[in-house]
Formats: sequence, C-alpha cells, structure tokens
Amino acid sequence: MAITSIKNLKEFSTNNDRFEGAHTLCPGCAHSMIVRELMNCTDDNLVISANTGCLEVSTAVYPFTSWDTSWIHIGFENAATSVTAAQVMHSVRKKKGTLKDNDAPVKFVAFGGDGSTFDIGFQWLSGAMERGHDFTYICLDNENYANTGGQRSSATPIGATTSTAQAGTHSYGKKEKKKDIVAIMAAHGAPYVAQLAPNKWKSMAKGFQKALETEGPCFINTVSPCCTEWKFDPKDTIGITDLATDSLMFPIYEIIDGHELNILYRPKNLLKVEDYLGAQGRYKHLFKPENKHVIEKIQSDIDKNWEMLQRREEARI
Amino acid sequence: MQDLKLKANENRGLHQLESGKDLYGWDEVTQGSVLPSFEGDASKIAHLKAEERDYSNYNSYTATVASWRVKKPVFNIDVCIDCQNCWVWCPDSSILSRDKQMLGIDYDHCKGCEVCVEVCPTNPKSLLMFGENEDLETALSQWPEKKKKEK
Amino acid sequence: MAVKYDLNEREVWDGNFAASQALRQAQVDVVVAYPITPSTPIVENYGSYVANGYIDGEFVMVESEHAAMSGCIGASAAGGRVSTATSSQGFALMAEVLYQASGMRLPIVLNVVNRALASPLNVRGDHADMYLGRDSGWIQMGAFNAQEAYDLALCAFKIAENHDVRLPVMVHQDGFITSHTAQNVYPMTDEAAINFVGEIDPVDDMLDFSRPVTYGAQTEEDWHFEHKAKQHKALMDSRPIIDEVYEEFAKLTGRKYNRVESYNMEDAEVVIVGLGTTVETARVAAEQLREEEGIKAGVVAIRCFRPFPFEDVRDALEGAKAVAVTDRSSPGGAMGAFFNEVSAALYTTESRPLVTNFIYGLGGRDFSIDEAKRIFKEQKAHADAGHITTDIQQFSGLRGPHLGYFQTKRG
Amino acid sequence: MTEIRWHSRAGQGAVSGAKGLGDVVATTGKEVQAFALYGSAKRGAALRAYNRISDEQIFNHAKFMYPDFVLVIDPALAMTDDITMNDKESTKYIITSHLSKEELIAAIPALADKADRVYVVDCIEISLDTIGRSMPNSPMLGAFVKISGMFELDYFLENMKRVLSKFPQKIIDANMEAITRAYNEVK
Repeated sequence: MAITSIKNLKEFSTNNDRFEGAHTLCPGCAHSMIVRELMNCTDDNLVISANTGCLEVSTAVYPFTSWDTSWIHIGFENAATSVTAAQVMHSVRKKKGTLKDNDAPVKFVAFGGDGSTFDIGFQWLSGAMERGHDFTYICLDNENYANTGGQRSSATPIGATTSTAQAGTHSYGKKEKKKDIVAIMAAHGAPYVAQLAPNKWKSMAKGFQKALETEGPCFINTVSPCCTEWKFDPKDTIGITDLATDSLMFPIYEIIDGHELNILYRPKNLLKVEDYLGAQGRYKHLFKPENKHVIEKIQSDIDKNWEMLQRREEARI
Repeated sequence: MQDLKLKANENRGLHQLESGKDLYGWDEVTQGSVLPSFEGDASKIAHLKAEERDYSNYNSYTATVASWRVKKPVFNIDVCIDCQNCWVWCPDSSILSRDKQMLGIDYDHCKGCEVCVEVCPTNPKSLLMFGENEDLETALSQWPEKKKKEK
Repeated sequence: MAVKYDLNEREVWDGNFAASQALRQAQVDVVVAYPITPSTPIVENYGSYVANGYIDGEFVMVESEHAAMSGCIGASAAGGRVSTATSSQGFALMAEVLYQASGMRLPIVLNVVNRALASPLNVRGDHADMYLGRDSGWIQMGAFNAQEAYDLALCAFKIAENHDVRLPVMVHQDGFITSHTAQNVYPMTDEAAINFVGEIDPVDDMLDFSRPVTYGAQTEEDWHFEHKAKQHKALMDSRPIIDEVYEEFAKLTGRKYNRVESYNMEDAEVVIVGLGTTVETARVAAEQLREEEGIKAGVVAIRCFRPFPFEDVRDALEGAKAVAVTDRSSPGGAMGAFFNEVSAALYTTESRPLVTNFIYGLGGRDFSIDEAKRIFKEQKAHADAGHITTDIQQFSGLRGPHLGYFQTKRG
Repeated sequence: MTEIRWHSRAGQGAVSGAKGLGDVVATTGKEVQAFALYGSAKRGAALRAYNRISDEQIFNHAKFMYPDFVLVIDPALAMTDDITMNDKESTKYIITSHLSKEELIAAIPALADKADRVYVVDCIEISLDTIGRSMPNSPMLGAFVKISGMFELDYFLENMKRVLSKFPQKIIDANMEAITRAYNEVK
C-alpha cells in the first residue's frame, strides 16, 4: 500500500488533492478538512461511500462531483453496506481476474455524519462491522443533524440547544448524554477504533493510515465543528477544535482489538469546559445562573470519562 | 509569484448553472446520473498535480464558487515560512502548494472562510483578509509590521 | 474454477430451487441477502453452492432486506453480476432502495417470491409485494410455475445487463404455490445456460480506476425530471429487447415466452386476465368449459408487468366481449391496480369490451378451477346481456356476505 | 390425472415424502406436482401435502382436489382431521395406525361405508424398527406402491436410492427396509 509521508506538514503537502474545491459545503466546514486529509493519507485507489448528509449533498450535486475517486451514495443509512458489498465484489472479481487492472491497490472507505452513524444508519454500520469486511468507516461528528437544519442527534451533548431539543424558559436544551459510539464500535471487536480531531492533523493522519492499513473493519469518530449549528465564526473552526480537545470535551484516543486503549493527546494546559462552551452559541444559555448545574454536570462527566480512559490505558484490558 | 497559472484548466467556470443557463434536456443527461470525474485514463491520478489532469466537465474542479466570497485572503510570500498550516486546514482545497512551497490561493474555489488566516503562525501573518475588490499591490502595500510580543 | 454440478435432463424442482439453479448457472458473483419466507431457500441454496465450490462467488448475509438491496447496489456498481431474493415485508423494507437501484441503472436481478403484506401477518402468496414495486422503475416479469421461475431468471440477467437496457429486473413467482411446489423442470446444461446469459460487461464500473465515477448524485428541480424521463424511456425501450431475449431463449429450449401470453384467445368471447399461477389454473377451467358447455373462454396473462404491455394487452383482448381482470392484492380503496391498467388499454379500442374486477386469493386463499369457471360464466352473462350485470368490482372466494362495488352506466 | 393428499404433522416427512414420490414418478416420464401448505408451521402442527401425477403438463395450481388417494401418516390425525374431505367413490385411504382395519373403521365413522377402500399399515412402528425414529413417510411410500400398483417395488426402491443419495448408506438401507416392510404389511 502506498502510504504518504506524514513526517511533517511540508512532506504531507506534496500530496495531490483528490477532493476538489467548488463543493458546496459551508465556508469553514470541518467535514472537508477531514475528508481531504483522509484522501491525502494514501496514494491507493479509493472507493468511497457516503450516507446522506451535508457531505453527500454538497459534493455530488448534479452535474458536478468533487470526488476524484469512485464514490457512491445510496441512502441515509447504508454507506457501510454499499462500500463493503463493493469490497466483496472486488475480492470476487480479483479472484476471477475480471477487473480492468487486477493489481491496482484499493481501499474502501465510508463516511457518515453523526445522524447516520449514531442513529438512522446504526444497524447498517453494526452489521458491516460484525461481518468483518476490510474497510474504514469515518464518522464526521458535528453533534447534530446539520443537513436538515440542526436537530438533535444521539451525538448531541447534554445542554446543547437544537431545533428539536430547544433551550427555553423551561428547558436547558438536550437532556440526554451523548452516545459512546467509540466504545460501541470497539465492542464489535473491530481491530482499530479511534476518536480523532482535525486540529491535531498528525494524530489524525496517523489514525487514518492505521485504519487503512489494518485489515478488517475500522471505525473512526472525528469531531467536525459546525460553524452554522454550533454558532461560531467560520474562521474559528480550528480554534474551536483546539478548545474541544484541550478541555477534553473531545479526547483523542484509539482502541486496538477492542481492548488496548491508547490516549493520543494529553493537553499540556488543560482548559475548563466553560472555555469551550462559551465560544459557541449553542451553549450560550448554560451561562444563565439557573443552568450553572448543567455546566458542572458536563465538567464532571468529562473528568470521569478522562479518569476512565486513563485507567483503561493503564490496565491494558 | 502569486500569478502562477496553476489553478485552472481552460474550461473552469464555463458552466453558468447558478443562473439557470446551460441546463440541457433529458436526452443529454448521463445514464443513471453517474458522473465521471475525468476524461481519458485516470489510473495514476494520485500522482498527478491538478494542472496535469484531464478533468471532465462534471468535475467540480472546473466550477467556481468565487461569488460566495465577501472578503478574500491575500497571500504575502515574503512573510511566509511554508509551514503548510493553511494547506492542511483549507476546507476548499484552495491553497496552491507545490514542492513544499506555498504559492498562492485558488480564487475560483476559495469561499473566504478565513481559516487560513487564523491558522497562519507568522508574525505578521502571511495571509490577511482584504475586500474582494482590493488589488494585490494595494493589499501588499498595507501589510502590517511585525508585532512585538506583549509582555 | 467452479466444481461441476450434476444435472439430469429432467429434474423435479420447486420454484425456489429452480431460481437458485439459475443463479448458479449464471455464475452470479455476489448475492447479498436477508432471509424471508417463502423466498429463503433461493439464497440458502446459493450459499450452499458457494460453500461447496459450485460457484466462484460470495454470499453476504446482511442484517436486513434494506441492507441486502443496498449491498446489491454497491456490488452491482462495482461491476459484477448480482442477484438476491425476497418476499413481502422484506420487499417492503427494500422499497426505498429499489428506486435507487433503478435510478442508478444497475442490472440487479431480484427474485421475488410473492407473499401478502401484513397486517394481519400472513406468509402465503398474494401479489401485494409485487404491486408495491410497480412504480419502482424495475422490469417485472412473472413466472407461473417452477420451470418459468428458472427460465425467466436466466433471461433476466441477459435483459438487465444489455447495454441498451441497464435496468434491474424482478422475476416474480407465487409464494408456496410455485416456490414450494415441486414440478418437472427441464434445465439447460451449464454450458448452454452461461453461453445464453453471457459474461457481464460492466458500465460505469466503480472498480475501473482509470475512470472514477460518482454514483448517486443529488438532483433538484433543475435536473431530477430529466433523469426520471430518461429512465422511463429506458424502461419503455426495453420492450423489443425483452422480446429478442425471449426469442433467443426459445431457439435454445423450445420454450417461447411473450410479454403478454394468450391461451385459447383465437375465438374467445369471455376472458380471465391474470398474473401468476392463477393463469394456469384458469387455463384448465377455460378448456373444460369449452368442452363441457361450449363457452368460448380464453385466458390472457401478463408475463411482463413492467414495462406494462399496453399495446399487447389491447391487441390480445380486442376481440373479447367480457373480460374479468383479477387482482390478487388488496386494492386499498380503489379498483384493483391491474384492472385499472387493463381497462385503460381497452378504453382505447373500438370494441371496448365489458370489464369487471375480481379481488381474489388474498393471503394465499386457494384459487380453484371451479372458481375460475364461475368467473367465466359471469362474463358469459355480461356478454349475453350486452352490459355488466353484476358489481364491477367483486371479492371472489371470500366468506360471508357478498362484497362488491360500483355498477355500470352502460346498458 | 392422479391426485394424492397427505395428512401429516410437520416433522413427519410428508413434504419430503411427496417430493420423493414426485421425483420417482418423474423418472417414468410423467409430469408431477408435489406441494404442501406450511410456512410458519412448527414441528407437530397438522399440515397437508399434495401430489398430482399426469401424462401431460400440470397446469392446475389449486390445492383443492378430489383425491384419488388419501395418505394419513399420523394416527391421531386420522381421527381429528377431515380426511374424507372432497373424496370420490373411488378414493383409496392408506392410514397409519396400530389398530386393525376393523377397529380403525369403527373409530372413524366417516370411513364406515368405505371399508373396501381403506388400507392400514403401522408406519410409525415400522419406522421406529428400521430407521430408529418416528419417520412414517418412507413406509407410507411402500404402502402406496403396493396399493396403487403404480410401480414394481424393485423399480421404486432403485429410484428412491437415487433420491436419497445425499444421505449416508446406513440411512438409505434403513429406508429401503422400511419401504419394503410396509409394502408387505399393508392390509
């Protein structure tokens, strides 16, 4: 497999983009940063699928495609299924010798937003992971149904306001905890599972490369700040991601073979979660006195989660 | 240096889809709405730079979103250290980088999000936002001096 | 290289086994499936052929029918030969992605073993699932017995993969009545079958990396209509190609299929128009009535439900006086859909025969020769009176008081 | 056209019996049909299976029939199911039972006027003795061969061996013995 050098950014930048501009994602959208980086991590051919979502409706709007690789979108829920079936077809045709170029190296990748990954496509994802196909699934987690105007998903954190879990005089927004998709995917016995963030480009690139190199079903959850629904200035996408990783709201770690957990980033200067929440409009209401307990709850959840991750890393079980 | 013709092949921006022109009939649309990205053999596409590729008219590379922009980033090569921060985080594949060097901005694809300016580490920054109609020379002439570190 | 499978010149196969043998002989590359009664044995058998080396393909058991068709789409876009099978609720769960398969012009062959749709739950045969697919943009062909389930499955690959068609094809057979009924089946040799079907020549192959393609683009009001029009034209234009494939098949086997089948129609005055096994039972009734009572009864069957053979139906029925169109699907507050389509065709004829609608056989309710005879006799009464003498729509074979709707304004 | 109706419970092998019979009949050049109505029926549920045999292609797909033969392979169903439904004056009954023919007819009033067309054989006991478990379908086929006179026993046995060829030899032998015994024991 042709893995591109990620020794440093200069080396990495010699890559030739295979995700083209003039797509119609919002200015400052992290989705395309993540997709570009994945595609720049390898020189192999790629077969990519996407669930319905922002990425899909912005990169293949007839008569334009932004994809320089084979790409397929079917429906909201089945990117994992379509790309893994293509992978099965590849193995059959390779065996039969009916491919145009039988030796061309190829990787199979599926993208989904948190809506299609955590919610509507969960069964399809789970099935594909269980079947053990050789593919990588990447969730672009912007913690809401951004494509349809910002409704809650099961990835939306406690306290965020969304159009279907609104903050108001009688509500502080979403009441339920974010689903731990990484743990669920690790529990499928996937050989490589990780949570990564685009501000830490190198750990993200390393994780992508590991996933592409690892045989079997790999899963990566990437935080993808959404300036439109999180309500911050598009220029701050990377800055917000810094706050997410440095407050440990979004810890970066990998789990190998379902049990071996490695923390990939430890903030030198650990921030309070207020710094992260305060930078986004979706959490503004939490700073009212009556909602102070929600911020405390979020901080305490973060602390507990970090403790758990560290202990799991130590325990190697 | 910023005037390199790296950014586009000849047919870029020819489609006038947003204006409702160039919409053709049912007999001319592709079978199954399938879109081929290139003309000719694209087997080695990962090893070709944009200017060496034979993009099809269906590739969004040939289109432009320049009109989305209100402000534009201007690049000052004299300050740049080629760190490639802007390249790695540009969401619109609009940073023209060749052989580890930052060369300029693809203004057909840049939406003016300003991420490149934010992530630029030099002092002063090598990318700054200017009005869409500001010309390069005027912009460069207004470049700020190096800021002293606040103590 | 696949292991040789021993075949006899004459086999006793049920419809499911027959269909699975067609998948084996066509050397289907990938089957993505989820089991559902009564279609399950088709994909089980394919799996066993893979497990025993009779086929160089892969069997992917997924977690739902929606995923099964999603996988078929991914695999088909990846350029190989793809098939699966389903029924009823599974078909309903697939419905979303059926439209995607046809919209992307992927030559998938789906064996549909017809079964009723709940509620109430029922595992037996009616045509509710088949009707659910009627606007999905697939070619839909109907087999009336196990032999035809086998023959049409082979034809289906050849039609679907034809570059001028490139549309997915459903081959329907009646749940249990065909799928689980063993009958004499005369298979082709493996060599003859694969020579007939041919190798697939992929179009817009996702695994041809010299030409990357994007499948499943978004279109809004500016493009969607044009794509749908092009797709409709492909479906309409498939008619002569279907005919050619049937012709070629007849040359090899002596078994000639037509998009519309006519039995005893040369001089028929009263006719049953039907789908599936009903057609064959009605044929027996028509012959008996001719012998016993001299009633000029005939049967017209729709082999190809989609594209709907508007002209051929009209031609087949133009000489008839009274026509009973039978719908084996709960009509949901309307006349039977099949009745509506046949009536529309007949409305454009000079003769405009008297047309009535029978809703029958729901949930696998038996359709007997005696019932077919009763329907023929009613048609005879209409023909003699010169107008429809009963309700236009009637439920037939139903317990309890008569249920029927609408009376004629003619005569 | 010869029509046969089987009365059985799911798991007793009526479906395989009907298909096996069809398979053998087809080798004689006849057209056959073998089907059953089941589906979500679990082991033990009553079911009916059907055969049609004809010199010409069989078009009738109805389950409704005026059977020429009624084969009952479950002793209790002989009492509880409507085994004489749609019968003809010539319909022959072959019934699995440990009872004698007289005792059986006495227990089933519907058979009272059909005594000359009722045949009894204990397929359950025969299958327990030969195959080692209750599998009354094979013995019933032996009884049917005898009563119908459709085949020579040896011809039927040879062809049944082919139908059963995927099974181990021991099982094939046991089935041959079961068929032969029922052929000889049916009264």
